[in-house]
Amino acid sequence: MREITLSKAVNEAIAEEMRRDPSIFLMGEDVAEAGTPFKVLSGLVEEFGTERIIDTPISEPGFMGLAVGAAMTGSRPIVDLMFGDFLFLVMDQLCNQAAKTHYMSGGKLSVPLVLRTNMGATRRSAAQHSQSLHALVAHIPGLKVAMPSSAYEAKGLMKTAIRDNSPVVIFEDKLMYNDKAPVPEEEYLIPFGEAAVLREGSDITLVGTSSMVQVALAAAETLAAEGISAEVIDPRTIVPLDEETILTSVRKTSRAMVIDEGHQSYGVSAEIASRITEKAFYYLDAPVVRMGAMDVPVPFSPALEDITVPTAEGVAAMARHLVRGEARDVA
Amino acid sequence: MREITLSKAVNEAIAEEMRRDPSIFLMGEDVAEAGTPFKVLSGLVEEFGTERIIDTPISEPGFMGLAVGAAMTGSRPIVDLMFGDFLFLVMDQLCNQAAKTHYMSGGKLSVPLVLRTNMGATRRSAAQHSQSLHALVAHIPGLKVAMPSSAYEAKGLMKTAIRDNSPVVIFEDKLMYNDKAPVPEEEYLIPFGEAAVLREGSDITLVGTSSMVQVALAAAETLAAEGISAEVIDPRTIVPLDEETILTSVRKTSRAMVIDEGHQSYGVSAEIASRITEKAFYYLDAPVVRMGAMDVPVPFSPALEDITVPTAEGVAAMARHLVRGEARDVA
Amino acid sequence: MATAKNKRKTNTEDYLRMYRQMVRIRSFEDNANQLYLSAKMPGLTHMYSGEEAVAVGICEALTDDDKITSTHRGHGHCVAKGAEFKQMFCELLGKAEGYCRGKGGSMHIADQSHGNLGANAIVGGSMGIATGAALSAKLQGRTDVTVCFFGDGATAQGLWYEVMNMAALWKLPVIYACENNGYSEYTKTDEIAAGSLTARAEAFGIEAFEVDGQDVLAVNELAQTLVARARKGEGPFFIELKTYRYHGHHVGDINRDYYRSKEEETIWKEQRDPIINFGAWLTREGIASEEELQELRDAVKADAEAAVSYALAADYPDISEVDMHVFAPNDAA
Amino acid sequence: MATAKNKRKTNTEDYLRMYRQMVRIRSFEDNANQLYLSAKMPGLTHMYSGEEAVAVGICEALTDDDKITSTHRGHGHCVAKGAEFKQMFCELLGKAEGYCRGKGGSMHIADQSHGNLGANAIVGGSMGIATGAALSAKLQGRTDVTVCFFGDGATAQGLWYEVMNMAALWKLPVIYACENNGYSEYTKTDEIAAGSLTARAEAFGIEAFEVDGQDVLAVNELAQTLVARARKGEGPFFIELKTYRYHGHHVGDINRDYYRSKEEETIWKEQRDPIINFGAWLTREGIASEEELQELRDAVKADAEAAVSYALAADYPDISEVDMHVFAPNDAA
Ligand SMILES: Cc1ncc(C[n+]2csc(CCOP(=O)(O)OP(=O)(O)O)c2C)c(N)n1
Ligand SMILES: Cc1ncc(C[n+]2csc(CCOP(=O)(O)OP(=O)(O)O)c2C)c(N)n1
Ligand SMILES: [Mg+2]
Ligand SMILES: [Mg+2]
Repeated sequence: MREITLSKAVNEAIAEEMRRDPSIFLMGEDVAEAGTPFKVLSGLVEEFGTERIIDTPISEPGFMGLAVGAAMTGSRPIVDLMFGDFLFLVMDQLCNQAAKTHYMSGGKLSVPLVLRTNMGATRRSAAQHSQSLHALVAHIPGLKVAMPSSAYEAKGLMKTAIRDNSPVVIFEDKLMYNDKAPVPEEEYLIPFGEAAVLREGSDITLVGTSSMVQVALAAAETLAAEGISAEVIDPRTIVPLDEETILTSVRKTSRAMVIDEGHQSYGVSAEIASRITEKAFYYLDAPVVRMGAMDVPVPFSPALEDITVPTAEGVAAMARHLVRGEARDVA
Repeated sequence: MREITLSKAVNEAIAEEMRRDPSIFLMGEDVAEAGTPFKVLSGLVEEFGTERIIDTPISEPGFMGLAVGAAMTGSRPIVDLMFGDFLFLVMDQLCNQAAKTHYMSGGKLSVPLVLRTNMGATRRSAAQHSQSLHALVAHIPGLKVAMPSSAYEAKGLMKTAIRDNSPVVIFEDKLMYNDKAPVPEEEYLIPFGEAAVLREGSDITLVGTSSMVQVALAAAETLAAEGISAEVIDPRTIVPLDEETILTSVRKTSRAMVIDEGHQSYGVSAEIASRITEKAFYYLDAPVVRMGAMDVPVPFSPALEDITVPTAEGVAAMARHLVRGEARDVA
Repeated sequence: MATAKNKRKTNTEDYLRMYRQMVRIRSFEDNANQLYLSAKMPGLTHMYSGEEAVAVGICEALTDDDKITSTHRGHGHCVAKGAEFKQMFCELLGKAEGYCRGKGGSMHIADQSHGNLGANAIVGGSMGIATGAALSAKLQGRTDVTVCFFGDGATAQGLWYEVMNMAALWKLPVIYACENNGYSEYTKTDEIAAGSLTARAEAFGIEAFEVDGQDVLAVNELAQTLVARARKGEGPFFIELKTYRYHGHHVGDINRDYYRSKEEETIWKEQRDPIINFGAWLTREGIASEEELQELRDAVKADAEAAVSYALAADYPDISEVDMHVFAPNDAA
Repeated sequence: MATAKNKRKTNTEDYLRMYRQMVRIRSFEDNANQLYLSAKMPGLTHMYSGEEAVAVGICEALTDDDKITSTHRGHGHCVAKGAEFKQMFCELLGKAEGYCRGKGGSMHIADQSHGNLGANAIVGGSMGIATGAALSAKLQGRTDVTVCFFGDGATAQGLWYEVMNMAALWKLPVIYACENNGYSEYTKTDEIAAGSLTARAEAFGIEAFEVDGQDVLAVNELAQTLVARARKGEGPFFIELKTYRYHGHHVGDINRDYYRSKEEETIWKEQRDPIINFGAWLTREGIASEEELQELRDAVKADAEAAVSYALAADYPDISEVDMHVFAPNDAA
C-alpha cells in the first residue's frame, strides 16, 4: 500500500469531504495561500477557492463563534486552530455554546463542526505552544474528541469527524506531521468509539493515546525481547471511549498502564485508569498505572523539556515492575 | 462558638486580609454597591472604597488579564468571577498567563492572585450557569485549587489563598452561601494540602469535595444506622492534594469512593481514585468507585436536573454494595 | 412617533400586528412574573417589559427565514419572532412540551422553527453565532439576514469587536442591535463604558444608527431599510436602541433604590411606554378605537392565562430524557 | 527625520545611545539567525530586524521603573529595555544563566529586573497584563508608566477592546504601541483588518497617534511627550507605528514570494532602514563621524559574538530544575 505523511492524510481527508459536500468550509489563520504554518492544508485553496478556505484575522474566539453559528444554519465548518494551546481562547464558544446547543435546544438545533488542532511537546516551543489539552474538552459533555496516532487514523477519523452531526475536536500530534504510514487509496472511514488493538499480548495492556501510541509500541518491542508480552491499544477517540476493547484486554492480561501526553494530574489517563479499575478490578494483579506529562508548564530548554514526557524506556521499566509483581511502591 | 453563613465567612476573610495588606484589591462585576448578585461582598465597598472594590465592565478576559498584570507588579488582586461557568472566558489569561508566568520567567516574576468563583447545580439555572469546572483548572500546572465545604473552611482557605504567592482558584458552592457553621472569632488560616477527616470510620472511605462533603456525611449517617462505618474525608484543596491522609484512610478501610460534583468523565474524581488505586492497590478489597455529575449539560427542568448530581442515597447504596462485596458489576 | 406620522399608507394590519405582539410580550412577562412570585416557576428570569418596541419593531421587518440570536432577556425576542405562548410557558416551567423540552428554560428559550437561534446566558455569547449564521447564508447563497440582539453591557465583551471586524471584511448580512437600557445588572452602563458605542462600530467601517427604542414605528422603519440593504449585501449594520427595562435585572431584583431612582422608572413607564404611546397613536390616527384595542388586550390576556394553566398542568419530561440530546444523531450510513 | 531636525539641542549622548541600542538589536538578531541556520538554537525565533527604531525610540523615553510588555517578536524590546547579551543568548539556547533560566526561550525572553514583564507567545496575550500593571501603579500610588507592545495582527484580539475600555474609564498610565509592520504571519494585515486602527482606540475616548516607526527621533519625541502625560494621569494613549520586518515571520520563513515581493523588501531595507538613516543624520549633523559609528558597530559586534560563545559553552539547567518554579515560594509564616 502507498505510504503518505500524516499531514497529507489530513489534507486528503478534508479535500475528499469538501468535494463530496458543498456545505463544508474551512476557516482559520493562514490556512489559504500559506496552507497553515505546518503546510498541512497546502493546495486546498487552489482547488476550493477563498470562499471555502477562509483566512481569518487573529481572532480565535471570534471565528470559533462564527463556526458555531454557521454550523447551526446549514454549513459544516472546519475550524483550524493553529496551536492546541489556543484552545484556552475558544473555550467559551466551544464549551458553553457548541457543546451545549443541541442539548439546550432539546435537540432542535445542532452544531456539526470540526475543530482541528494539535498537541505535543519537545518542539522547543515553550509553555504556550506545547500543550496537550485534550483532557479539558473530553470533560465537557457534548463534544467528541478524536486523537489519531498515525496517518491512517488521521485520515479516517477526520472524515468521520466531518460527517458527524455533533461538534468534534480532533488533536493532531504536531511532531508526527511528517511521519508516513500506509494509507489506502480507496475511501475509508474510521468509526468513533472503536479502539484499535495495535499489538496483541498477554502479560500487560498498554493503552496509549496519539503520540504515546508510538511510545507504547516501542516499549512493547523492548519488553518482547525480555519475554514480556504487551498488548497495545489505541482508543482513537477518547469521547466516545471504547471501554469494552480495553476491558476485554485487561481481563486477559490482568495488568494495565495508560500513557498520555497531557499533564498527568487530572488528565485523560486518570479516566481510563479509573474505568479499568472500576470495571475489571477483580481481574487485576497489579495497580493500573498512569504515565502522563509532568505537572509542570513545558520548559523551553531541551535539557528539561525532554524529561517532561513519557518515554518508551520509562514505560518499559514500569511495565516490567508491574509484571514482575514489584509494584508495591511504584507510583 | 458563633455560627455564621458561608457568605459571611468569605466576606470576613476578604475584609480581614484587606485591612492587613493595602496591596490587596478586588475586582469584578457588580461587586461594589451591589456586593455581587449573591450579596457575598456587601459592605466591603463602604469600608474599602471604590478604589479597592472595583466594579468592572462585563469583560471577564479583560479584567482577568488586568489582575495578572497587577499581581506581577506589586498588587494582590482578588478577581470575582460571578459564575464558575464564565471560567471558559478567562482560560487564556488564567492558564496561559497566570499559571505559567512564574515558571516561564525562571522564578523571577510571580502572580499572587485569587480567582474566587462558584460551582454547583440544582439552582434551576440551566447549562451555562450551573457547571462545576474545577477539573479544568486542576489540570493546569501552576494553579492551586481550593474547594471549601463549609463556612469554616471558606474563611480559612480564602485567607490562605490571599496570602499565597501563586495564583489560586477558589470554588464556592453557590447553594451553600446561606449555610451556617461554627466559625471562630479569632483569626485562623487553613493550610493548603491538608485534608480534613470529618468523620472517622473503618469500613469504607468516602472522599468528597465541596458540596459533595455534605452528601458524603449524610450517606455516612445512613450507613451508620445499618452498621457500616464510613470515614469521610474532605481534601479542601485538590491542588495541592493531600494524598497521605486519603491513603492512610484507605489502607485502614480497604474501600473507597470519591464523590465530586463535576462531570464524572475526565473529572476530579478520576484523579483521586487513580491515586488511591496506584498507591494503595494491595490494601483494596473492592474497586475504588467514583460518583460525579452525569455527563450531560445541566438541564433546566427540575425533573431532570435533580437526577444529574450524586445524592446521599446513591452514595449509600453504592457503599453498601462495596462493603458487602457485591461490587463485581457496580459501575 | 413624529418620524412615522407620514407613513399612514402602511396598512392597518401591520400596525395592529405590531401592537398585538407588543401586548403579547407584556402579557407573557406579567404572567412569568406572577409565576415567580407565586413560587411556581423554577429559578429566576429577566423581564423584557418596557423594551417591547425593540423586539417587535425589528422582528416585524424579518421573514421566517431570517434569523435572530437572543439574550438572557429573551422572552420578547422569542414572542416577536413568532413563538406560541403554550410552548413558551411549558419551557419556562421545565415541561416536556416546551420549545427545548424543558432543557433550556428561560435563558435558552427559542422557537427554533422561526429562525430563533437561541437565547443565551453568556452575555455577548451569541455575537459569534449571529455573525456565523450570516456567513453561512452568504456562503450557501441564501438571502436571509441575521439580527443579533444584545444589551449595552454586552458591548464590553471583546468578542463583539472580533466578529464586527470579520462581518465588515466579508460584508456579511448581519445587523447588530444593541438594546441600550442603560444598565448592566445593578450598574449604570455609563460608569463602565468609555467613549461611544456607535463610534466603536464605525471604527470597523460599519454604518451605525441610533433610534428611539420606545417608538415601534421608528424602529420598524429603520429595520426595514437596513434588512433590505443587508439582503442586498450592503451590511453589516449597527443599531443602538435607547430603551428601558421596567422590572429589576431579574424577577428577584426588587429593591433597586441603590442603583436607580423610582422617579426615573416612573418617567419611563408613564411617559415613554411603547404600548401606551403606540396605542394612543393608533386611536389618534383612527386606525383602531380604544375599545378595539381593549378587546385585543383582553384576548391576549386570556390566551396567556390559558397557556399558563396548560403549562402548569403539563408533564415534566420523562427522566429518560436526561441523557438524550447530548449528541446529535448521525444518519445511518 | 524632518520632525526631529530642530531638536539638535538634545544631547549627543542620548543620540549615540539610541544608535547603539538599535545596532545592538540588529546585531543580536543577526547572531540569533546564524544560530538558527547553523542548527545551534533550539526551536524557532521571530526577528525584530527592521523595527529597531520602535523599541528604542519608545524605551529610551522610559525609566527602569517603567514597565513594558513584549511579544513573540520580543528580542528588540528586551535589548531596548536594558538587557545584556549574555543572559539573552543563554536564554535563547536554553541555558541556566538565561534570564528565565532557560525555561522561557525566545518567546518569553525578558530582563525582568528592568521592568520587562515578559515576551508572550499568545498574540495579544499581554494587553491585559500591561493594563493591569498600569492599574497597579495607580492603585499603589506609583508614577510608573507601562508600554504595551503588540503587532498589527494582534488588534484582532477582542481582549484589546476590553482593556482599552477599562484603561480609558480609569485613566490608566498605559500606552498601547502597535508595531504595524503590515503583516500577520503570512497574510497582509489589510486583508484581515477592517476600518481604522486609530479610530478603534478613539472610539473608547483614547487619544491616538500615528508615527513613522523607522524614524527613531520621531518615535522618541512622541514617546517622551506621551510618557510624561501618562505619568501625570492624562493617559491612556495609542500609537500606531508604521514599520517593517526584514526577515520572514520567523527564521524558518524563507520563501516569502507568495505573500510579499522582493521589491517591497528591498525598498524598505535600502531606503527606510532606521539604523542607516539615523547614522546618516548623525554624521550629517556632525554629531558623530562615520568612523566613530563604525567603531561603535564593531564593538557591539564583538560584544555579541563574545556573548554567543559564552552562551554556547554555558551549562544547561540541572534536570532538578524541571519542577522548580511551578509555584512561587511562600514566606515562612
Ligand atoms: C459572560 C457573562 N458575564 C456576566 C454575566 C452576568 N450577567 C447577566 S446579565 C448581565 C448584565 C447584562 O447587561 P446588558 O448586556 O446591558 O443586558 P440587560 O440585562 O440590560 O438586558 C450580567 C453581567 C453573564 N451572564 N455572562
Ligand atoms: C492567540 C494566537 N493566535 C495565533 C498565534 C500564531 N501567531 C504568532 S505570530 C502571529 C502573527 C502576529 O502578527 P502581528 O501581531 O502583526 O505581529 P508580527 O508578527 O507582525 O510582529 C500569529 C498569527 C499566536 N501565537 N497566538
Ligand atoms: Mg442593559
Ligand atoms: Mg505584524
